[in-house]
Amino acid sequence: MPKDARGVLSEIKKGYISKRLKEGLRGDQRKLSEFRTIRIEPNFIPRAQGSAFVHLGKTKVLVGIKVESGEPFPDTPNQGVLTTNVEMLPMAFPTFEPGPPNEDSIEIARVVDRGIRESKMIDLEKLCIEPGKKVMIVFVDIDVLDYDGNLIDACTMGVVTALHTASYKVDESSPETKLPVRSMPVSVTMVKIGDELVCDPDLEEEQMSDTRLTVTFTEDGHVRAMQKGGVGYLSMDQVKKGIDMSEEAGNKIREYIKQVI
Amino acid sequence: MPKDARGVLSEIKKGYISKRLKEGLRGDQRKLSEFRTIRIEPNFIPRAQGSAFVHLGKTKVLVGIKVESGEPFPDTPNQGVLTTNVEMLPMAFPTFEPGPPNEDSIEIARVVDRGIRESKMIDLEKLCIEPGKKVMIVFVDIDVLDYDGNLIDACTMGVVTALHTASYKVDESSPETKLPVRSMPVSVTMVKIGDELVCDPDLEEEQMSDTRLTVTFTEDGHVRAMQKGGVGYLSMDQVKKGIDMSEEAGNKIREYIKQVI
Amino acid sequence: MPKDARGVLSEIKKGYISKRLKEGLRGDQRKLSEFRTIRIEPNFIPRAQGSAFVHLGKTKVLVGIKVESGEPFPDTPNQGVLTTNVEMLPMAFPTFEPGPPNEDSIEIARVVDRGIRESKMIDLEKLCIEPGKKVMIVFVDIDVLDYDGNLIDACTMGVVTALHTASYKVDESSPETKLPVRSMPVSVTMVKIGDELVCDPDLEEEQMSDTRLTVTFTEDGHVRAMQKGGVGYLSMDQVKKGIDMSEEAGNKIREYIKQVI
Amino acid sequence: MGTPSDKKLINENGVRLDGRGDEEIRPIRITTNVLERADGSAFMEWGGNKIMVAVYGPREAYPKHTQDIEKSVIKARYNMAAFSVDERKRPGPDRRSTEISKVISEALSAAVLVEQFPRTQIDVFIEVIQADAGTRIASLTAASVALASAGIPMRDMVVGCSAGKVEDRIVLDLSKDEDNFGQADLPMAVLSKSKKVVLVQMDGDLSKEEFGKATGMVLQATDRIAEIQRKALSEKYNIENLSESNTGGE
Amino acid sequence: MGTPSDKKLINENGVRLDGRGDEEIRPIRITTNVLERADGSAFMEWGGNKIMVAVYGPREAYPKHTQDIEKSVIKARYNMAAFSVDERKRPGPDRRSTEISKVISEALSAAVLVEQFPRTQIDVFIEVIQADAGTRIASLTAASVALASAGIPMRDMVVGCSAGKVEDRIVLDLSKDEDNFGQADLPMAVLSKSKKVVLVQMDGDLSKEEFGKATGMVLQATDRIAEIQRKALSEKYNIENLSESNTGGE
Amino acid sequence: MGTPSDKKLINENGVRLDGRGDEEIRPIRITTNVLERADGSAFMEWGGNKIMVAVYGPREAYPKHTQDIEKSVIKARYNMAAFSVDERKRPGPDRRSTEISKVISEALSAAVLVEQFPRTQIDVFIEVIQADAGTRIASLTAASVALASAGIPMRDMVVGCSAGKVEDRIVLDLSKDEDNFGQADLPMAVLSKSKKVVLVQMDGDLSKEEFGKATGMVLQATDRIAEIQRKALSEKYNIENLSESNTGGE
Repeated sequence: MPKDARGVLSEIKKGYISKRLKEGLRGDQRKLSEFRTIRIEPNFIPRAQGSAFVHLGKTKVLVGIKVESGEPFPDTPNQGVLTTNVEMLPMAFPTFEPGPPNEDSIEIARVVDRGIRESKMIDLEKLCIEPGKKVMIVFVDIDVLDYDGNLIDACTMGVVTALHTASYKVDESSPETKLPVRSMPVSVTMVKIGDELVCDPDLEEEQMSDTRLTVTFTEDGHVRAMQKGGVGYLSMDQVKKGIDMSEEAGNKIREYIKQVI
Repeated sequence: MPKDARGVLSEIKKGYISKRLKEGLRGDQRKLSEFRTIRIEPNFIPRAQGSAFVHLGKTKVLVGIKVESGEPFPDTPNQGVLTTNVEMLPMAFPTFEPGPPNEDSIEIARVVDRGIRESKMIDLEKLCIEPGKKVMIVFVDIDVLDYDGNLIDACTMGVVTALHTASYKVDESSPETKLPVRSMPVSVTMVKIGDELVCDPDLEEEQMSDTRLTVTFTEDGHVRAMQKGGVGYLSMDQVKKGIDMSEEAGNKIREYIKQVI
Repeated sequence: MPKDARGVLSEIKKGYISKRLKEGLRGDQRKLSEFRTIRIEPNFIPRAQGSAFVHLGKTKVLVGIKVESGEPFPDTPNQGVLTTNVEMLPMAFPTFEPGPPNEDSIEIARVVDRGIRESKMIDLEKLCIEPGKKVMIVFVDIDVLDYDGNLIDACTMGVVTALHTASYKVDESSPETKLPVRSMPVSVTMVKIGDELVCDPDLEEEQMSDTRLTVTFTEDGHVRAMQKGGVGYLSMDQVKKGIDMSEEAGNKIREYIKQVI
Repeated sequence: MGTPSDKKLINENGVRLDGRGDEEIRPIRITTNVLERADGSAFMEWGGNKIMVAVYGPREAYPKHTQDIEKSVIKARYNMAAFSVDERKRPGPDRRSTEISKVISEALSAAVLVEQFPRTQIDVFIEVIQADAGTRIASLTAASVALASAGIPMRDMVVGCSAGKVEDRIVLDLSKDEDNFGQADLPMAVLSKSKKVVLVQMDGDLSKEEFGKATGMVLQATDRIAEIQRKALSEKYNIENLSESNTGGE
Repeated sequence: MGTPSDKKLINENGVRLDGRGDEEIRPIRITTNVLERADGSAFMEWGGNKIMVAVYGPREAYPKHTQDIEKSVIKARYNMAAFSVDERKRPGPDRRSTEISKVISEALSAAVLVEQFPRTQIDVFIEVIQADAGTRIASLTAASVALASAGIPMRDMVVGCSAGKVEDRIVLDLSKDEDNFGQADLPMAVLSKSKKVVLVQMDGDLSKEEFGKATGMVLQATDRIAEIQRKALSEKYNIENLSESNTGGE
Repeated sequence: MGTPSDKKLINENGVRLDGRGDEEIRPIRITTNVLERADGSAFMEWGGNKIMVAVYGPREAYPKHTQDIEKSVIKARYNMAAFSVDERKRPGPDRRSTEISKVISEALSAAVLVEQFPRTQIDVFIEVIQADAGTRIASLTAASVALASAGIPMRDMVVGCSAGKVEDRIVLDLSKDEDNFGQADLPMAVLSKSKKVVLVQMDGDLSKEEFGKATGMVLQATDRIAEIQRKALSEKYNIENLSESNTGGE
């Protein structure tokens, strides 16, 4: 949860949420591992090489992919480049401010990027045009339009959808090619409230919690990225339970994405 | 008018200026379409490739032109480049602050640039040395030294004078060449006070007004650029009247510039 | 002395220091031209091409040298490049702040750089690989870790030691070469307290003074760089006396450096 | 205007390349209250333009020295998404967006009853999601709807359109090619009822007669566009709207 | 994790390139109170890593809007010296160091009794002088010592280690080559006694079983490293220590 | 100093390239009160240097934490116009101008009766319009005149000159070529009457004897330059002055 969105919750509300959780019930009747309604619209921006508009509950993010030619990094001359940027637009929340990415949006971008990258989702070697000289650069840009919690998962599912539907041209005269993708990572984020982990926290749940855990799985059941956030802690058992929960919840998300792409 | 120069005027003075205007008289006896005394000194900076020191009433701006070789923009490989920058130096007004250009100086620079550019004043194709590789870049830099209103017109007349007197070398060993100019745009800026438009507002008149209109004409009587500024509005009739006034006033300025170059 | 370290000294302490100085004694019993204990550890960072950890009394600075290939400046196509940067780390003093170099660290870096550069210490022409295209760039980076006065001299002696012990490779496959150095400049900084100049001021002495003088000598007894700092003044006689003092003190430092390299 | 070129903008039948008549504007669709957090919002599609606008305020102006003791300060921020244009745009403001933010802020200030909220600011955040010529006018027109949807009192709506010159013909609402290769572009916005001009910019080459013709065409068009604004404000938002508009896009 | 490559990380005898056993960590040395000005400090060598940490505070939080009325705010700043890595690094924060500063700040916040110092901040300045894989965990482990040496009350020490996967084997404390060319990296830090997890990040490819094995190995290692922390805090700093450690380096 | 080179700086008759004697300074012209808004101003031509200086203050120091409760803070800002040098300079401060601003601020602080205006700042804005070697000394000398023209009480004027070494000769007031290709440059400024040194910098190669000779020459020159300062302050500004000086320039 971005820092400046903290502490908005009243004590009364906190008590109510806490009490309900002990009964296994969340504010909106969801089960602990249940996500809010997901709706993803691919190709929302026809002019981009790939795109997706994600509604995760009331959270809304927009992912756009641009694929352009450029130079490879010196230490990976045979590979294309992936770069991920998150803009927490000031329109998304009353206290978000314009300006360069702050530590919150940098962390989100890096966790999302890590999940995509470590899943070897994009076959970067296929994006090499001329070794050491010219490769394709995949720019993943994410606009956060409306903030009601769990940006990491909203962004990841948007990026995965957009990449799966993306195609590009090496230059004006080249034929259009599908972006070479080969896996479907899904991230699942949980927060700890009391001693319980709940998946896909909304803003209120994020405000209730001081500990966050994100796990990114690929379809082979392997963990590809993890990130604990927040000033609290988790027991080792909770971490492992979190991994189990995230695998289960993630598989459902993956099924949904497969339907829309 | 730069924002931070607003509101300095006393109500008494405002009333006085307003009353006189209704009688068709401005504070300094000027007619509504009349400019203050203009004095332009070309070649003030011999080391620059072109330059002009402009006195417009008590407003003073200094224009310097540097012409250097560089790369063209990818979409115009056969054309030289024109770039315009305005520095509202902190010496020019008590509330001007050092730092990168703010929205006021950016607007001024862009309106001045648009007038020059849309008048096709510089034959940019003649500034191409090697298509796609090497062209001449015309750097127009403007120092605002002393601010007493109407920076747009002071800057435009300085740039036009400096460009008309500029010459450059492609490199050290090349012969000196006149910059290829082919028109003489002039901008005229008016502000609305009450229901009247007055040309070449001084600082007090800018402080009286919340609506500004700039029209840039070439000698063929065509409009090349326009910009309305300020939080007020104009009737369509006022816009058209402004165009007529600006053509008349602009022709006089053009005559003056022809004398000094 | 960095500005924000000013005025921390109590009036009582100031009076005491002043009184002792009139008796020719400094707070720590040093003579006016005497430096604090110097300890320099070369090669503190094996991964850098040259390095030195300097303890000057309680002041600690760490110098690291990186030598990388790059392009020469257009006006010196046959010469390598020397660049010097000082980071006054926030760990070094309670009021130092993170961020880009401020005017204090810029001044220190430039005075240190000037002493090295004007002493022709590095034979920059030997660092030219391919004229106009490829030269070696010597990056001198200095971390100020702990601040107790006289950063200029601590930095200079660290840079001189690090450069004298540095070696580099043109590229991965090249043999390791000693950096071509040919002189041993030493800077000596003094501050004026009352009417006396004292060498190697500690923090308290810097806080007592409003005038600083730095002189950089090479072993041939020639002055290579000077810098007066602070809002106070010096008589011409004091300047000359300062030059004499600095030559004497500097020779001792040079002897020490010769021992450690 | 762009570079002179041999690009044909009128086809052999004397019609604009996208088949529109000279006074025909591209399809416009506006949906209100599409965002949860904002006090008001609007999603605008105008031709291929897709623009999201959110309004927050009136709220205390910050930093304090920006407060106006007599009125609310309108702070519009026009921003282009990195993926909104053909070549990826580096995030953050540039000189063009700074100027556009300024002229939009000024145009809206003339419409809002700013005197009612001294010492406050009203933030108008504009995100251009896909750009297709005429974004500043589309943004301003959408911003006016978003302000109204936030319940902010206005003396009048702001509505705009651009005219231009293409192969010596005056036409309305330039397409991307017409903007890039045409002879003049004249974006203008007025107060909906009184037709007072709150934004006008021009670049290119227009005789005074052509200017008169172009502005006349814009004024007529604003009546049609104002009707679309009114309709958007009278519809209740429902999530399918946004969805349909998207799938129907392009 | 880095690029897949043919780089061998296990030699013909089935041993890691630097000769370490799978559960063997590199030599660690910690010296406290090495700086004059800081309220507490620690110099850490861990393999080829050299890291200086200074602590200032608790002191009034600044700027004021960052104050928390209920507790002290831990502000760790992880910074790499320009000369700390193979290719010279431009000074100043980048995205990687911003993220690391954040996770270190959060991990330390779980250990310090922040409730005792409302409205204050505790600055933890970390300077990586030489980087050799595992700097974030080494920094965090050293920072915990520096906080203790500053006399700041803590519920427990923070201690960490990383595990990873190299040629399909789970090993502790990746070396630079293992980090660059291995299959997974799992840095983790816990509260020393309770083993509560305060930092965990992972990238690469681990099955759930591998994850279990890796975290088990880390937990064991933290006991050994915690012992080194305790020893460092019980020694009185003497200037020769730092010197020896340096001359003994590499 | 610049690169060693074969560039001849003394001609066959043993004279400097611009014909000046070793102790001859370039023509100096100072005009006061040339700006309308500033509290004081001066326009200085020194050889090919053209420098505008404006003074504002004393005014309340801002931001507040920069206030000195005992005195006024002098904030000089030395800035080079983009067109002032051979190759266009990017606008904004760089490391060189930051250092020069600092030493000029300090030199002026020694002259102004800063104790009379606690908690205030005095801004000295310096714009180098055309640069031709020796700009820092010319700026400082002009700034002193601008301060006096603003009526700011001073214990003494600041006046400076530079000396240098060219083909092993000590000469005054280096030209651009002498600065670029000479052996040493020694800019120095003193309080006009007391000859106290308020600025001295040096780079190049000087023996102690050469240093003594150079500073002696500078001290003598400052008397002549101080006379020009006094004359400028006694003349009433009239607009023709500036004009003449310009048309007469170069």
